[in-house]
Amino acid sequence: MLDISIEIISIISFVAGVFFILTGSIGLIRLPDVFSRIHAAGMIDTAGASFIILGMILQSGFSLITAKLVFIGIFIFFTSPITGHVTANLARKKGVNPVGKTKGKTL
Amino acid sequence: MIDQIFGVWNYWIVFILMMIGLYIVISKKSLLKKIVGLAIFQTSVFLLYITFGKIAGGTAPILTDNVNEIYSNPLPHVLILTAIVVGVATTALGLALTVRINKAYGTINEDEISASDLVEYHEKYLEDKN
Amino acid sequence: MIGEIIINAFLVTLMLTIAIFIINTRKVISTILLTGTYSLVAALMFVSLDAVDVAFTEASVGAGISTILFLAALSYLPKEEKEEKFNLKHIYAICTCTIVSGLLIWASYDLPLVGQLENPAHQHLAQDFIEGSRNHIGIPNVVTSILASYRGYDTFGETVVIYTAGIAVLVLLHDGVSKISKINKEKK
Amino acid sequence: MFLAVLIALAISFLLILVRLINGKTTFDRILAANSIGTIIVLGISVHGFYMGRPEFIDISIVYALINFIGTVAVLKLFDKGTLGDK
Repeated sequence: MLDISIEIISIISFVAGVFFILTGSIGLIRLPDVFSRIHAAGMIDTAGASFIILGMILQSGFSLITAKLVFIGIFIFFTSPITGHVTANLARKKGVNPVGKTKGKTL
Repeated sequence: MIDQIFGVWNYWIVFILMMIGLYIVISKKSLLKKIVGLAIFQTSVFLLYITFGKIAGGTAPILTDNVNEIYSNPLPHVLILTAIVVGVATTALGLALTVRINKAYGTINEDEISASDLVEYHEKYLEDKN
Repeated sequence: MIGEIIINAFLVTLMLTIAIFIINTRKVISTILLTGTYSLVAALMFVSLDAVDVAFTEASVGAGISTILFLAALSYLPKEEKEEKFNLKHIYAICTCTIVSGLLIWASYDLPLVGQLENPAHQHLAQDFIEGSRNHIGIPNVVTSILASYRGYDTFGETVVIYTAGIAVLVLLHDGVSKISKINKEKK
Repeated sequence: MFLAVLIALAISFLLILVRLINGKTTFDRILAANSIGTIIVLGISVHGFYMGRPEFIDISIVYALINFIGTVAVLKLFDKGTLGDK
């Protein structure tokens, strides 16, 4: 019973992770400017990666692999927002302007 | 049939990658781009060697308790491990040369470098003549 | 088993795509980013071809240190390539490359298929090394035991090469004027 | 199941590669390169599970570190114009 429920939860988290990754990569193509694309990239790096790593943790049981996966998850979860922040900051500094409804407004 | 195609597909693409590296080295004028071309060529050679060592259904050559396990051939891995590190040393040397050339000539374009060399030779020739 | 061969074929085709796009980029920074991605895909390819140690080295050295070296060099170099018209030299280069790759592909029909157990490369030394690593040396990682013991001289030569390259880089990037002589000049 | 995840990762790799190749500004390219790094970290782990020997996740740890350091180095080069050695 426990085995089956763990299997089902891991499949659900895989599906969620794949959904977030595909959504993020489509957003990375479709969205209009750098600042909104950072949102899509953040989706891939945090939500998608975390859900897929959660699914793998559930599959692997309790072992050294679990610890390594947890390390990868924590590292990606904390470094990706830093990268996004620095990118947005620099893009603003170098004079890239947002397009669309926010055009011309100060941030 | 599909086995036949996929059995040689790796080799084909590796050869084409090799030729793309060679094309970049021959035809591009920027010295930095030439170093990138060398890197592509190197990686394709690594891939060729590692492909020779692969056995379908085998695992990585790290011993397990199972006696009947098939391991891929570890010998190409060792050779390529050495080659990768030497390749980075080559890249570093090439980049240092490029930086030095840029300091001396003010450009890293091949044509401009040989043009300024020609001008220098010509001036020297005129001086000697007088 | 067909699954892993299809994964290999997909990854190697991906590398080809990236390499084709590297040819025509003019901004140096995007060339460097594409080269880093190329190295990453190459390392994924090594993982799928069972070469775990090679993938480890390629990840840290090929994708990491090479990219940083390129960036460090780029800070001294012009940031954009000059545009160039398609001329006769390009046609010669394309002809050379096409002929050579045609010859290589023709020759590839004599190569054994990828991944067969009875390929000639697997017949001689590999089995001895694996058994020797289990029985004589006692390290589970066969690559380490070959690298450090059976072929230790190769590794020694590699160290010499890297040392020489390091000295050459230092000599090339040196100003030619040492700090002490500068200070002496200022005193005078 | 792992094969399905691998296929999805491959598709999203291709989609992000489009953005990496014809990004409008350099920042788009940097973002895309960072995302491709994440996709490859996940791909190596899932590939290990698919092949049945998931002991090689160390490689993905190295990738995650290298990816972060590389991206920050590119951004620093853009900001200051050097990597801090001039």
